[in-house]
Order: sequence, then structure tokens, then C-alpha cells
Amino acid sequence: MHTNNNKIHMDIAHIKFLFKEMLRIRRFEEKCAELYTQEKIRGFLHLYIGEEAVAVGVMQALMPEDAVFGTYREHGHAIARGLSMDKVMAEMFGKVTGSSRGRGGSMHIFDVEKRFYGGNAIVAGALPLAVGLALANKMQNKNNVVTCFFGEGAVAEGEFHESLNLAKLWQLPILFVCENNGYAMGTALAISESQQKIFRKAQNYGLAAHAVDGMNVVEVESAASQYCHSIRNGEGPCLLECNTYRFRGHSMFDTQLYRDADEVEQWKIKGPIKKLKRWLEANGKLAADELSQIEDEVAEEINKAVAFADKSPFEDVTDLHLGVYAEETS
Amino acid sequence: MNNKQTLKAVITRLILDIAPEADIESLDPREDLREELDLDSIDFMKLLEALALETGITISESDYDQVNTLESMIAYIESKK
Amino acid sequence: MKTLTMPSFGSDMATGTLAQWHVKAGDTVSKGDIVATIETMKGLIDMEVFDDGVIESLSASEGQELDIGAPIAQLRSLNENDESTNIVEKQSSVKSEDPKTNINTVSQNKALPNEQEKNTKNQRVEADSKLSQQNEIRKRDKFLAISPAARKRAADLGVNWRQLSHGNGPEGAIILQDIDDAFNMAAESPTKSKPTPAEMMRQAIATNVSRSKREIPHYYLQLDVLLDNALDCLSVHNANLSPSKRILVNAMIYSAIARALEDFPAFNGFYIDGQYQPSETVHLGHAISLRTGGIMIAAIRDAQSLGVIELMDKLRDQVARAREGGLRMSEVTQASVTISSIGDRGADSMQSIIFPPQVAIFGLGRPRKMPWIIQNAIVAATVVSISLAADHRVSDGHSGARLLNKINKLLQTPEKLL
Amino acid sequence: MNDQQLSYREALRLAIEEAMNADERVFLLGEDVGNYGGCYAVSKGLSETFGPARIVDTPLSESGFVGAGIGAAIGGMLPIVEIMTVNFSLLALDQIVNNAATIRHMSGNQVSIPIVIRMATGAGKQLAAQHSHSLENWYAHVPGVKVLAPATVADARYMLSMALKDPNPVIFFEHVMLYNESDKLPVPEDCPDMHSALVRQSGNDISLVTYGGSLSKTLEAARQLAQQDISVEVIDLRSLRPLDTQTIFESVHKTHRLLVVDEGWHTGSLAGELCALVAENCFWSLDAPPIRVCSEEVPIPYPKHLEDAVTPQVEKIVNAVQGLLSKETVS
Repeated sequence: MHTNNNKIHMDIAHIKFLFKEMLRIRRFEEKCAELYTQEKIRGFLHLYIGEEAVAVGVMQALMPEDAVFGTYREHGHAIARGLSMDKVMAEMFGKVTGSSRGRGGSMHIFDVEKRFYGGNAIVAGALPLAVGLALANKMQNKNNVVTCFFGEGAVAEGEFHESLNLAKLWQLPILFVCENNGYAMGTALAISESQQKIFRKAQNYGLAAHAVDGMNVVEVESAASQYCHSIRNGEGPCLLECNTYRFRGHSMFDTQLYRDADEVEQWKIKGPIKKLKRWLEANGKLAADELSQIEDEVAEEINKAVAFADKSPFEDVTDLHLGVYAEETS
Repeated sequence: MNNKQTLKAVITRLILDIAPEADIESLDPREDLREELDLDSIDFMKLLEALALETGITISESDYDQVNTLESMIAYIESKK
Repeated sequence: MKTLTMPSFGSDMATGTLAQWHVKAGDTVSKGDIVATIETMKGLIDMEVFDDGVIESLSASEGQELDIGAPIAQLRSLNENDESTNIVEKQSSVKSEDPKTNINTVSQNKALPNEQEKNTKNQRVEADSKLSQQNEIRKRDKFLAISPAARKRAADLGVNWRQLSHGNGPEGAIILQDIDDAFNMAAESPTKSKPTPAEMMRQAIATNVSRSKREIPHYYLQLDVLLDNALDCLSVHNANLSPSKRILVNAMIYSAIARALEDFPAFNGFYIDGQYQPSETVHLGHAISLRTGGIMIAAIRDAQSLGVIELMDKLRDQVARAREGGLRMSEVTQASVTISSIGDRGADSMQSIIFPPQVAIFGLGRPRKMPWIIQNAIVAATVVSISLAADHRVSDGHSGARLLNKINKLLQTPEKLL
Repeated sequence: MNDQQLSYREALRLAIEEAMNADERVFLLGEDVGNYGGCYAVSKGLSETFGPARIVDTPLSESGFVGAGIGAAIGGMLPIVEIMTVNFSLLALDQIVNNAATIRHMSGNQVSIPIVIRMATGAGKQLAAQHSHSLENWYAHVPGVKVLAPATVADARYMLSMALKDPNPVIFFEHVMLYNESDKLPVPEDCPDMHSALVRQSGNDISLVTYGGSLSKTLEAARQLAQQDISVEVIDLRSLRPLDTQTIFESVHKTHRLLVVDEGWHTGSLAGELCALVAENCFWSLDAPPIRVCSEEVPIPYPKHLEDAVTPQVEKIVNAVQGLLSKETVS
């Protein structure tokens, strides 16, 4: 993928890469659902199924040194950012080999080497942190982008407004990515926000902002790349609103009384993976055997992760106090 | 102070070391020393040890019955001097 | 073959009701299809299947409530030996896994929830009844408040604070100052003089022996033992030793007793709260008479493993220290059996009173010359009377007699004891 | 120049200035810390010295700028965040408790958050209930943060410097009545390690344990009690988390009595925690129940006579000690 005069030219190899990345997330989340019903994964589990294009698209625009703040629906963010499935799965099994030594679980995956500063279980809780990290980068003249994912539910929190204001006030190198999937748990956007176009709220704070089809990975990637490009040029913070949809409940214990089934079906037809697969096949770029080969590779990566997580040990109870304070670390 | 009196003084002092509350003055020199002063066998051995160090005379086990009273003890030591 | 089980949709969900089947035996299904609807406390949730295959059989009926993980259907996957799909089955689930040290073990070793509730319920019943008893007791005798520090100081100084009518603390509570005052007052006032150590010891001995007499069913045995072999052996040994190195015959007798006791556990141990606990080793208590009156029992530890020479050294050392008040607490309290000797100027024989919680005590008379029959001829012999008083709850005369004979036998071969 | 005086606020400013000169990564952010010079004038003049890029005035968005401070610490900076008073910190509790205190442990020790969050605290200026809270114990309850309460000019000067070198998030409480206090120019030796308590005055009859704004009242009570030959030991906690329990226990083992003076409300107070610790660890040394002088359980009222009636005062401390020693005063 190369960007010149910020018009994105995509070659087929890159599009297949995007397809496989989304498929890796999709199959990973399906396996998590299965493991949850067998009580292998506990606590809360929020699946990213349906929103894969957002994470995969945005991550293409980021450099290794850029930072990412996820949400509690963060498996897609983590995998698209390049965290190993082994570590993510082990974290959900609560094992010490997990990305956070098993202490955080599905909603708190950390990997500082990948500059992945975790999910956050407090809605909008990470927005001020992202602003702060961008402030630190600016003060240390590091020309990196901080990317902060959040759902449209977060815009109702004061921290959203405080953070966007601070970001623009201090011209910080930060890309806000709003995954607008229409529902904050059971609350449809229409019954919680007077202004339902989230990017308009950002424009009011002076941020460059617009909305894209969150189901179109190519469109998401090109929009994210353009914004990162302008941010790296010092043109200040931006907000990208991705209109998307989650095909599963808010979490595993969700009877989805708040929406009707055919709305879900409508969105499934426009699903990000189905859409790209249709395009590739229509252009003769994805033969059946190549597809099943991709599926097998993905299945193998996932089964290896499950096996790794299953046989990993738990953290020893005697290490419980390590890491509460800096001096007690070994 | 002839030899007998010095020996009596020595023995009296050694006894008092072992049994400070012993009533030496009213002791009849011919009465059984251990009976009168309630010295048990361990005390008696400590006394003989002290006497051996002080007088150079070691009283063997077989001679125990020759030193039962203060008077006989003095006579025995004098005879060995 | 793969078993479909009742799925869990949340950790707070113990069971699920199979509201409706969307498939029947023989139907082919593919991964992600909805095969049933599950009724949960939050409402209906669709259950998907995670593999392609053919429904072999349904084992749960509609409306049936089942535990999480209970089998509800059998699925024959398309290629029967498809390893990858049932990798999950082989691994045990997090809950049932039994890792050595993990956060789960902290919860696993607690009793199962319902047992735990049962325990706490009947604990609560017991606690209530105990509480009411305590209230009864408290009503009966006047409750006297005392501060923890005062209670500790009273114990240290041996002041019986229960005799104080009231204290200077809040609501008459007894505090440190009251204990110090009581202690000092007792020391100064001539009339109610503080008991001298000797008087306190006499009091202690009095309470001890009367309790022993009251509680322990004593039986008594006595045996005269020929001492000449032992005396001859000792005179050879002591011949050219300085007095302080010489071995007393008592040490020889103590050693014989200690070794004999190894084979008679019922005479060497502790009887506490209706239970007899034999001692693995012989801590031989021996009574030391103090010149200022009273006796102290010092224990020679592991006496059965000491040679006579070693035992004599310990004896000499303990007697000297006892008379200077230097015995260690452990030496005074740890005897598992006791010997009381009248000494070479005392009575011919002596019967003693057992020191609780021990279960036996030996009494040695004074070695004495007397006529003795050896092979039908009368000879002059030196003899000592060894008496045994023992606790009939633990042993009986027959084994006591065999013990005395064992001691006698050992004393006839004294060189073995050296 | 040895009689030169230094105020509590100037001591804080010196510590900040010294840290900012020594390390580029140190910067101050908070409401009115720049142009206004700080609501308690702690940062007066710093904006001229270091410029608005390092003395950052923030909008009234406590959760926003405290969270930003925490994020900057994650990003490698050494921020000092000033929250005007503990009363406004309630809006930032989520960022402090769920992010600053938690992320190191929850991330499996990957993320470090070296930040100092300063706040004014306490009553005494007739600011009424919403501006007079003493909530130090809310923060001292949370594992993952350290909590300090300097009561003297020397401690303000050097405990802040130590806090700025500590790799953990530190909550730094400055009692409002202390800013105007002044003392001779302190030297580092005046200030032991920030984690340890300090016996300000030794005594034998009773241990008075206190911190921050209550120290001066406690020392005055000790002075009055000395005239009735009651020998009082005064311990200044200085660190509320971790607590220097060794110093406290040694004192109680000696005096057999404990009185804690704490401006928080009785219920759930730090004083309650201290009494529990002493009851558990010094039970057999106690000759009287451990007791507390705390604030009455009412919102702090505006009028002076009521504010004084609610908060710990010297007379209350003296009466409590006398009651405990059951020595009727002569008067």
C-alpha cells in the first residue's frame, strides 16, 4: 500500500492482506464465543464481529511508534495492531502468559512493546489518557500519532468533550476513532444524543472530522491514512467516525431486546468481510482453494492460541502483590 | 595455733563454703558430720575435693568411714601429713 | 462424534432451559447456525453451533432445565476424524482444571457453597447457645473489667487481680497502676507479708501433691536390690579419681531405671485430660532438696541414652545450679518420670507421690547392709530398696513388678551401664 | 542569612522549580497555575520562568486534565498536576483510582505512571461544606498510590522533592491553613525519608498520632498537658500510605495509650484504621481503649463558631487525654 498525493492506490496483494486480517479477527471472536459457552473464558466478553473493517483499516495508517488506546470491545484492535493471538487468548484464560499476566482479562489487554495501552472498562475512560500521551509526544518532539478508539456511547460522557477541547486547544497529534455501531449496550443513539452525527460534535471543537462507511475497509484505511498524514504535518487532532454495526449482542449475556432481528440481517448483508470477498471473487482475484487455504491458516493460528492458553499456568498467588508499586516488582 | 586448730579452721571454712547456713559452732566434733549438717553425698564429695586442694591429702572411698566426724577427719589428715 | 452442551452466557448463570429446538435428528447444520433458543433469567438467547455436521440425536426436550455443560445433543461432524474441531473437548475446562498454584485454588479449597452455608448456619446456632451460657456465668459472678496491659503485668508479678475490689480506670476498671499498687502494698506491709519464696514453694508443693493424691489411683510396689556388684564396679572406677570426678551409686541406679523404662512406655509419659500420652524419650526427673527447705525436681533429658559417667556429671551440675536458683525453666517442667532418693542417711525405704501429669515415681531407700541368702548361704550384702508408685489408670502391678525386676537385672551387670 | 524565613507555599514552589530545572520532563498543569499564579499562589512566577509550555493552565475539566496528566506520565513525562482542592478532585476520582492506581498492576507491570497530584485539603477558612472536606483517607484506601501529608515547611520543601523522584503515582495533600505558616530556611537533613513517621515530641503517658493540619493543634495540646505533668508523645504520620506502623506500635508499647487526631469524619476515618491496627498489634500493651478526636459527623458549616465546634480543636484533644488518664484536672 503506498500513498502519493494522498490518493490511495491499493494493490491486490494488500487487499487480500486486509481480507485475511478481518477474517483472523472474525474467526478469533467466533472461537471466543464458543470457549465462553464452555466456561473457558469468564467475566465479560464483548465481540468485535461486524466491526472488523474499522480496526483493520485504521491500523494500516499507523507506524510502530504510534500509540493505540482500545475499548473493552478490543480484541479486533489488539489483533489488528499485531498482538499475538497466543497472548490475547491466554489473557482471557486468565493465564500468567497472557498479555497482562492474566490480571486484566478481555477488557484490559496491554502490550507496551506494540504501544497498545489497553482496553478500558470505563466508557470514555481512556480519552484523557490518549490526550495526555499526545501531549507528552508533543512536548518531547516525537512526531507520533496517538489513536484512541471509542464507541458512540462515549460521546455522552463529559470526558469526551473535555478531551476534544484539550486536544484542539493544545493542537495535539491525536486521531479519535469513533466506532458508531448504533447502540450503547441497549440504548440506541437516537434516544441518547440530540446531535447524532458524532463528527459534527468534533467539528464544533475545531477538529478535522468526517464520517465513513465503517463496513468498507478500504474507505476506512484511506480516510485514516489521510488524517494521520495531516496529524504528522502538525495540523492538529482529527476525528474519524466509522458507521458500523455489531452482529452480536453487547456482551455474551444479552437478549438483544432493544433491536429487531431483521435489522441485524440487513447489516450482515453489508458485512465487511462478505463485501470484500464478493469484490475479490467478482474480479477473479480469490479462487476457492486459495480461500480455503486462508481459512485453514487462520484456523491453525487460532487453535495454536487456544492450546497455548489452555496449557499455560496461572499466576502464582504469592505474586499477587507484585506490581502494585514500582519497588515491589520482582 | 597448733596444727589441730588450723586444720579445724580450714575444714570449718570449707564446710561453710558448701553449706553457708550450717551451724558449725554448736557442732559436736564427735557427732556424724553429714548427719548434723545435713550434707548429702554430693556436698560431701565437694568437701573432700576442697580438702584435697587445700591440704594435698586425697581421702579415698575406702577411708570414708574414718572421716565421719570432725575430730576423726582432723586426726586422719594430721596422720597423713 | 461431538456433544453439544448447555451453553453458559455469563458467570452468574448456573442453569438454562431449552425453550425451543430449531433442528431435529438428521438435519445438516453449518458453523454459526442457530440450533436452539435458551431461556435465561434475562430472557431468550439463541444458541449457535460451532461446527459443520449432522445432528445425530437430541437428548434434551423442550422446556427442560439443565445445568451448564449438561449434554443436550450429539453432532456427527462431516469428516468423522476431524481432529481440529474437537481439540477443545480434550482440554479440561478452566473450572475443572486443577493447576498446582493458581488463583482458583484459593477458592477451590473452600467447602462447596451450600456446605459452607450449612456450616455457618449450625455454627451460628452453637455460637448463640454458648453466648447465652456466658451471659449466665457473667451474671453470676461480678464482671471485673481489667485492661490487657494490667492483665499481663498481673501475670508477670504474680498478683491475683481478681481479689481487687475495683480499679482506678473508667467504671472502676483495673489498670496498670492498680496492679503496681497492689504489688508494692503487698511487699511493704509487715502484717500481710508477701509470702517468702520458700512459703510460696511449700504452697505449690501442697496443692500439687494433694491434687495428685485426689486424682491419681496409686498402686505401690517395692523390691530390695543387691548393690554389691555395682559398688565393687564403682570402687574400681573411682579408685584413682579426685573426689569431684567420683561416681555415686545413685547415678548407677538412675541409669538402670532410665534404660529399663525404654521397654515400659506405660510408666514414662503424661496423663492429660483423660488421655495418656507415652513419652518417646525418658526425661528423668530427680528430686533435689534445697538447703532452705523444699525440693525441686530437675529433669535429665534423654537419660536412657546417657552413660553413667555422663549422667553423674548432669546430676552434679543440676544439684549445684538448683541450690543457686539457676535451673532453667525447661529443666524444671519437662520430667516424664521421677526418682526420689532418701539419700544414704535416710530411711530404709520410701514410697512417693506421683507428680501429675506423670504416671509413675520411684523411691530409693538408703543403701544398707543386711543378711542375704546366696545359694542357701547367708552372706553380708549391701542392699537398696527401690519402690515404684504408678497410676492404675495406665498400668498394673504385674507390669510394674516386671519393670522392677528389669532394673534389678541391669544393676547386676553394672559395667554395661558405664 | 540563617534567620531567613520560608513560607510553606514558597517551600513547595522551591521544590517544583528545582525539579523543573533539573529535568525537562517535569511540568506543571492545573487550573490557574500559570497566569493567575496558582489559587494558593504556590506557582506564582513560574510561568514567567518556564513559559506556558511547561506551566500549563487547563480548562475546568478535572477528569480531562488529570487523565491527561496520567497519560503524559505513561508517555514518559514527569507531570505535576495541581487540583485546586480535594473537593474538586471528586470529579477526577475515576482517572486516579481506575487508571493511575490500577494500570501498572493490571497491565502485568508493563506501564509506569510517575505522577504527583497535589491538592489543598481541610477546613478552617469558613468556606462551608463543599470547600472544606478532609478526604485524605479516600485515597489512602487505594493500593497503587502513595499518599503524603506534609505538616511543616521543611517537609513541604523536601517531601515534594522526594515525591517527584518516586516512580509511583503520589497524592500530595497540603492543608489550607498551612500555606501561610513560615519557618527558618530548611535543609535536607531536617526531612527524613517521606515514608516514615516522625516523633515530634517524645513522652511516656500517651501517644498522640496525627498529620497535616492537625499537628500544630496536637503540639499545643501536648504543651498544655505537660503543665499538668502528663507526658505526651506526639507522632506526625507524614505518610498516610504506606503507614509507618513500626513507629506507631513502638510508641504505644511504651505509653500504653493512643489518641488519634484526624480532621476527617469519624466513620471510615484514617483514625479508625490506626485504632484497628493498634488493637490488633498492641493489644497486650493497651491500658486504655484507643480513641479518636475527629470531625463531628455533619457537613462543615460556614460560621466560625460552628466550624470550630465541628473540627478537632486543642481543648477537645486536652479533654480527651484527661478523660483517658482519668486524672481530674485541678481547675
